[in-house]
Amino acid sequence: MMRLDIDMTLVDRARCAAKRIADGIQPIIDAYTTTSIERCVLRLLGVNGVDENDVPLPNIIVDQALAAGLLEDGIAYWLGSAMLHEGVSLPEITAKLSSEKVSLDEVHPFDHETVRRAIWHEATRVCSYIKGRRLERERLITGVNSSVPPYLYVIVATGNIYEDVIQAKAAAKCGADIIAVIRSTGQSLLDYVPYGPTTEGFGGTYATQANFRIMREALDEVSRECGRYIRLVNYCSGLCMPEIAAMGALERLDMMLNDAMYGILFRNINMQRTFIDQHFSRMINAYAGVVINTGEDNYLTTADAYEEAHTVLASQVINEALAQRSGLRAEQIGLGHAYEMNPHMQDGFLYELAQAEMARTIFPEAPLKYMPPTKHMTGNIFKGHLMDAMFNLAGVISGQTIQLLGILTEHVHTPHLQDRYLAIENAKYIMNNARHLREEITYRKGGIMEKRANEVLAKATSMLEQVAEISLMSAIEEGMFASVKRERTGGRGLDGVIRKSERYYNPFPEIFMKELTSSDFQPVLWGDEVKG
Amino acid sequence: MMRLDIDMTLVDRARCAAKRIADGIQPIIDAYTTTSIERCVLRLLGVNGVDENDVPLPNIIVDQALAAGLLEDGIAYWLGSAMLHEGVSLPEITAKLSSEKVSLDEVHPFDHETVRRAIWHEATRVCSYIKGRRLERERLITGVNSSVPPYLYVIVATGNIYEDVIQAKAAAKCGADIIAVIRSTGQSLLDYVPYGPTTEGFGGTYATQANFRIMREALDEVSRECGRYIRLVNYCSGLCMPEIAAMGALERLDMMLNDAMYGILFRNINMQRTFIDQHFSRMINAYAGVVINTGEDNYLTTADAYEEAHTVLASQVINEALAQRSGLRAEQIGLGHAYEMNPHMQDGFLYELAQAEMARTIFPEAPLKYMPPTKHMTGNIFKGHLMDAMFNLAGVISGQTIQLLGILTEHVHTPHLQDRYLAIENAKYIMNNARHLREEITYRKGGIMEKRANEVLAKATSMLEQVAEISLMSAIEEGMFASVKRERTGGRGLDGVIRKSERYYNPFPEIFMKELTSSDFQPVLWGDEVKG
Amino acid sequence: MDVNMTRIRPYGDTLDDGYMQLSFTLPVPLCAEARKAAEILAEKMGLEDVKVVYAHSIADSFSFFVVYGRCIHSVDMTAIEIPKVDADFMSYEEINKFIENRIGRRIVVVAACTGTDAHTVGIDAIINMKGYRGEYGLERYPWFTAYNLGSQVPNEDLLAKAIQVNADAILVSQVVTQKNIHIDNLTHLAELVEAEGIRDRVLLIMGGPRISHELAIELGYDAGFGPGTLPSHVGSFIAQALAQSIRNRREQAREVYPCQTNP
Amino acid sequence: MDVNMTRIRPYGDTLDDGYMQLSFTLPVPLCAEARKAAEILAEKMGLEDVKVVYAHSIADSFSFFVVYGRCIHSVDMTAIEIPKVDADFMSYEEINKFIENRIGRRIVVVAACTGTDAHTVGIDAIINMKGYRGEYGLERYPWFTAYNLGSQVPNEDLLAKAIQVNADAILVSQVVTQKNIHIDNLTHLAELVEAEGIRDRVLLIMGGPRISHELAIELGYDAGFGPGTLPSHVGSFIAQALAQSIRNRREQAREVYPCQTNP
Ligand code: B12
Ligand code: B12
Ligand SMILES: Cc1ncc(COP(=O)(O)O)c(C=O)c1O
Ligand SMILES: Cc1ncc(COP(=O)(O)O)c(C=O)c1O
Repeated sequence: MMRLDIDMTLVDRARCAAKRIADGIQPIIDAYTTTSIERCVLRLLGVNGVDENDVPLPNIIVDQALAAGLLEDGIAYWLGSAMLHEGVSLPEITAKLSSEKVSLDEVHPFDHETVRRAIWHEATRVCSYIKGRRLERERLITGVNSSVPPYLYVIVATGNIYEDVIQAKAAAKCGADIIAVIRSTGQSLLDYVPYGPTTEGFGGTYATQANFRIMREALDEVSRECGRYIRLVNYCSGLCMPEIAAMGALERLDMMLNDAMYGILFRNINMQRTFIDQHFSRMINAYAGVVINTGEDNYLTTADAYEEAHTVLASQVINEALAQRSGLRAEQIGLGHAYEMNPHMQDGFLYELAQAEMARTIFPEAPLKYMPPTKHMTGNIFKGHLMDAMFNLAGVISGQTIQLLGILTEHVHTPHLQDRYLAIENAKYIMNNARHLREEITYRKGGIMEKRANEVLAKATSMLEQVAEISLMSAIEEGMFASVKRERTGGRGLDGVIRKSERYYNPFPEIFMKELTSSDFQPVLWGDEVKG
Repeated sequence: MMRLDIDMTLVDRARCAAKRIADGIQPIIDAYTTTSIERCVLRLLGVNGVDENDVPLPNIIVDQALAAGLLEDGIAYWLGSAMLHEGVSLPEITAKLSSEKVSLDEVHPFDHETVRRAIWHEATRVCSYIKGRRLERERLITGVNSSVPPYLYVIVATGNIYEDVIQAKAAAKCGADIIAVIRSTGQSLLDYVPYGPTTEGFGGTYATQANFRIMREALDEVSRECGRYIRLVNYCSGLCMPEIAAMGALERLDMMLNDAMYGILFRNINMQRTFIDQHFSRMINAYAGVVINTGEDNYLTTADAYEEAHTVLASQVINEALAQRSGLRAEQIGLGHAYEMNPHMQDGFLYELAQAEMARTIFPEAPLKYMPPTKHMTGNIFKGHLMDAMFNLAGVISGQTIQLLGILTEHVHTPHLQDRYLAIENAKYIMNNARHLREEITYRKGGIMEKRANEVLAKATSMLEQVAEISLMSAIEEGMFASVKRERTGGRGLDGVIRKSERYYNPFPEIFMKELTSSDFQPVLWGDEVKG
Repeated sequence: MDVNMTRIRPYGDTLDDGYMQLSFTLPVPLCAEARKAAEILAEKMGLEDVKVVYAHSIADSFSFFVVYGRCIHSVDMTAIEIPKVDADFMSYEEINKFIENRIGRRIVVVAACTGTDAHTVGIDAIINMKGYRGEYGLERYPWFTAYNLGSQVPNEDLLAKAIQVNADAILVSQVVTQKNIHIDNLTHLAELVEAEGIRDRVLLIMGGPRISHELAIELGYDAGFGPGTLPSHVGSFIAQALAQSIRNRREQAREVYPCQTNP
Repeated sequence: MDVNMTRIRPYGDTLDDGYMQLSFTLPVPLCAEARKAAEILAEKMGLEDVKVVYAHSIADSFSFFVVYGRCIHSVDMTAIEIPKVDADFMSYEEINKFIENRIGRRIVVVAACTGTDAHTVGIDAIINMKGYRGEYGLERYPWFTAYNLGSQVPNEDLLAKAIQVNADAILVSQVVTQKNIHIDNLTHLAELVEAEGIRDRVLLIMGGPRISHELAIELGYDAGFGPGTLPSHVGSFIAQALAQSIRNRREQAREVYPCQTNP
């Protein structure tokens, strides 16, 4: 039985429009590659490390290829050719390339099939490693205790990975299920991924493969201690979206913030670059059994949560349609939404709850990620703690999957240890104390809440149909999302978008999609819920 | 439509048992008077002030009469006789009596009718003064803005009436509707009422007539400033229950904590004394248009809120039956209940809400007074603030009338100024943000909540029938309420219980009951609710 | 994490960052100067990087502040020595066995919440059958005889009862602490006991939410029990302290009259 | 209430009682000594009657405390002098009229959120048409020309734009303050402006949730605007400061070349 009576014909129309929207950008995704995708290919093929100037080796090699006008063939093609040309192994050739002992433009281009044979083995090897890590996760979550959703998600953000570890372990012991390591401000605009463990970030800690590994190990340790599997999250977004997806897949991250439009709207990253990158990065996420989290909550940090609620829904449906094309299963698509209504609004809680129930109804299989109040949080930590409690209540009543816990000091600083403890205590108290309220209440037919949900749905549907009409890129140009206007050729990173040549080669999409579209692909995502 | 489907036949049976219970103690109420009732009569007749040793004049005179064995006739009888005997006015005779210039045992007993004539005029004069104050309240609340229930009730308790005034005014400006001045520890065991303004109390401020007046004036002032009528509450309980009722009536207090059994159970005051006192004190409250608040919440401070919920309901029904006999209208009977379930209980919120809805359904006209979490409050003020929020939510969902706000420092100290501000902010936020949730949701038929409510009702009904069987006094002797056992002749104050003689005289019950039982008696209690 | 125990500082999100949160109210209308005053006050308390993150006017004449800052003070944990209740905590069975073996008779205790204080839940938790958090109260112990006089008991009555039943221990509960009324009341009881000349024959024990063992020692009591106390804690202490004092008395006796006790 | 403004103390429920609330975490496991350490720390901060009302272990190696106590420090409010934005706040209409009459041309401002900071909501509130809390932003003012460069703008770009459009005022927003990154960034911008030699020709204005006018003055800016700022506040300041500086320049000019300007 539906909890809120929602007009399902509108939902169908919305999804239909989203399909047309996704169709509209597929040609670009198919026709182009990006520097980041190519660097990602290198990473997957084992290229890692930095030179003496701290420039990552994948950047060195891809920049060489780009400068030489070779990138249109795909870095894998030239790497294969170089291997064949020099007659050495993959590790050897990458060492030579990155130390510039071999220059790509001197390499003889081999024929496609030969290159393919040379690369294929390496590519499948890393894929089975990634698959192994996925299975490792499945082993770790099977049988052990698991919390009941909403899962408690908290962030750490000290800027120092070692300090983050302390915070993360403490949070897990307090009851957190999911830990996100927030990135340093500005990392999303870097066109490379920093290297090694880092201890200096602002408002967050750099996403590096070493940091991923350090945190994963720490959480595995604390998982064993707590007898629960603690999930790790990072940000698969910005100019290095595909590379980070690869790093996460290799280091067994469990979730990734990964949105089809976030970078365009909020980081002014070029839209073509973003659409291309997100498609490839999502395949990796899908294959790694990662749950992605989309970023619709961000709309409501600049736009009004009541007025613009429909843009959230519209974006969710688009994110869903695009994600499906990358092979993500519904259970992996953690669509984002947020509790950002002005707390002084009469009946604001009813509207929030209506929207939360609406999302739950429209995306019954998605592990919805519910974001807490942030915009209206002030330095009044006491009031803020209450707003977070009402958010937690809405989460448990509407049956959200992932609850990003609000922190009473949201206006003040990135969370201190005690702030996080209080946030977890808040959630545990509210969710336990009102655990089955969801089953106990029904909403009035034709009431405020039902009306609100259908109104948002209707607006979203008509918006989606309009977007489908004019195309997604034009819609963004017109500022239809988050009231932000971006140009098709504006923003950062367009210079990294390259039209693929006839002989373009990248082994991975084929490997990934084969698995992802097989009926065997049934990643275990959430464990057994041996309820407490 | 009933919000929770409650077995109304059980409710009828419960009320029927309560009637029998009240019948059972009526003979004692009718046959006895108490020192406090007689002192109250003196106060109503204008005797006030203290002697050089700070002994209140009503005590001096009543103690004289008691010592002389005259109290069985009623102090009014002897006061009248003394007036006639000395041929002086009432003020003159009380002056002489209290300065012991005239001794009651030297007074010639006049015949009943003569005495009656002498006293009647004075008695009706004070009654019309009290009525005047009631009408004054009605004038003050008519037409001005009024809050929407639940009304926000907060306490002040500095021990110093002048400091209390500062706190009370600040609270009113923050949005409080009702201010209670908490009494100093131990006042309820004093067999006299302190005199004059006081500045030294522990955990509260002495209830004195001067303190009542000072606070009433301050609140009248702030009422004008805020454009809302701010209500004043004090404690009409303990050994001086009737006297305090009189003081409150004279000083236009709006509410009185006044319970038929609280003193017995929680202050070990003799039960006969208490039953007799409460009956008379309630007539005064009724006549003054005061809303009484009963004290069932106290049960749950010693007993478990889940296990013993039915004792609260049983006591409410008894309090109601007894209050009706004193002429209190249903709208004046603010039955108490409380949100005291262990916060760590799964679904505790559902049980709390079920009980709150149950009370609302069983007593639809009563201005229910809902008490906040206290017992499970710890020094964790952050968690405490959340518990108070859930309480506020239960209050607004279940449509309580009087919401005694929980304070985050409940475990720590009597409220500081900022604690009260935060408590009011909490209530305003929650109640506004979820204002119409009540109208939006319905509870599952046969669900956890409905079952819980009916279970409590069934237990209460069978308890009441048992009490009716063995009599209320025996039930208390057996420890059926609050797990406290009290003996019929135990506790404080039995020495102040006096069997009335044939010629016993007290002019007031007649005056009060005449008005209270007339169909004209329609006190305006809550104003127009010019909703904001 | 490499914590220097000789200079412990508050921890926000990095070791020794010193972060703490304050809230308070100043009795002045809210204005830029009031905000500044809040900041200065925090600085006087030894906070650096003071941030007044919230300022709200209460009723026009008060200002409420939430403040964060980094505390420059530190505490030497290694130098902290606090008196602790000197007892190994035993279980219900162990306590009874201990008394049976070492004392050989039932221990008599009297308990009350004295003065105007009417909060009995705490003392009831320790004494009454029913007990607390799943533990039986002392009344239930076969090797204890407990008298619980209830609430608002005058100190004099408590003492009289103790003398009457020849109590081994007097247990007093104090919950209301406004204006330090509990200190007055507890001091008064200690003086009465002293005056009666029975101080060396009776264990004097206090308890309550704001009571610490330190305070108890300060006021001349034998032990103090704070929040979360279980009946078995108190039982363990009484049994062991009593056994000890019996032993002491025996030894004293031996010293004074060596030949009498050692024939 | 008789408040002595030369020695303001926190108010709990009685004038000058000094009550305040603290919460903090110590990086030690919870034990009696940790509790005591919390108490000692509060005492070092100048609290009396310290009550550790809550102590909770976080993850075995940290202890969280809630503490109440009475602060012995006081603040002399009469001695507080803080720089305040020197402007009479005017309305939208008044500001436009003021500029029309006193300046006689459109004021040009450039604005951005610089460095890696991407929080534009604050600066947008001041600049964009839509404005904030029912007030229009400067873009909407007929007598302002405003360029809003958005977020994550390098200081160099902001300055270049200011020079290019011959701006009267540079408005910079800083929201992220972790590790005082905002101070570094703001200082850097001021240095750039100085180095460019245009400091006397342009108003330098900062804003953000942790910005105060005091900080602005300290870093050599003309004004700083904190939380709750409205576009009209900023507009008023710019208009008046500009009018003033034009007058000053005129007077200076008069002093240097008296005959030229006074023929
Ligand atoms: C229940 C309660 C009441 C009940 C008491 C019922 C009863 N029969 O006890 C009622 C409703 C009657 C009541 C009334 C008042 N109360 Co009251 N009450 C509380 C409340 C909510 C809980 C106390 C409690 O039961 N705690 C549970 C027990 C188990 O904990 P505990 O006492 O700490 O006991 C444990 C230990 O401390 C220890 N222990 C305690 N005593 C002893 C003794 C010994 C010998 C040992 C070994 C151990 C020991 O062991 C126990 C188990 O671990 C508190 C607020 C709170 N949440 O703490 C306020 C509180 C204690 N009350 C308070 C006040 C002021 C009052 C009144 C004076 C208010 C008034 N003016 O009317 C009245 C009057 C009572 C009076 N004359 O004393 C204040 C005290 C403020 C202060 N610090 O001075 C509090 C803190 C509320 C507040 N914030 O204002 N109260
Ligand atoms: C919205 C928001 C975001 C949005 C920003 C969207 C956007 N386009 O602006 C998004 C989601 C993108 C975001 C991201 C991040 N955020 Co953010 N965010 C917030 C949030 C929730 C609200 C800020 C806001 O919009 N306030 C409303 C405006 C109107 O207020 P205001 O900025 O104070 O502006 C007023 C005045 O200050 C003044 N003013 C401001 N600027 C100027 C300039 C001038 C010239 C003048 C005159 C006046 C003026 O006028 C305005 C109107 O009165 C705050 C938390 C909070 N509740 O405060 C965190 C917060 C600011 N973010 C924070 C952080 C750390 C981040 C991240 C760095 C986290 C990360 N590592 O990913 C990222 C990265 C962003 C980056 N690179 O900078 C921290 C900052 C901590 C600190 N003090 O250092 C906060 C406090 C949250 C937290 N507790 O961790 N964030
Ligand atoms: C989808 C998504 N990606 C990334 C981020 C983080 O932003 P940044 O680009 O600063 O890493 C967010 C922030 O909430 C997000 O929602
Ligand atoms: C009905 C009633 N009377 C009186 C009191 C106050 O108690 P005391 O007897 O200490 O004044 C209460 C306390 O809550 C109460 O509920």
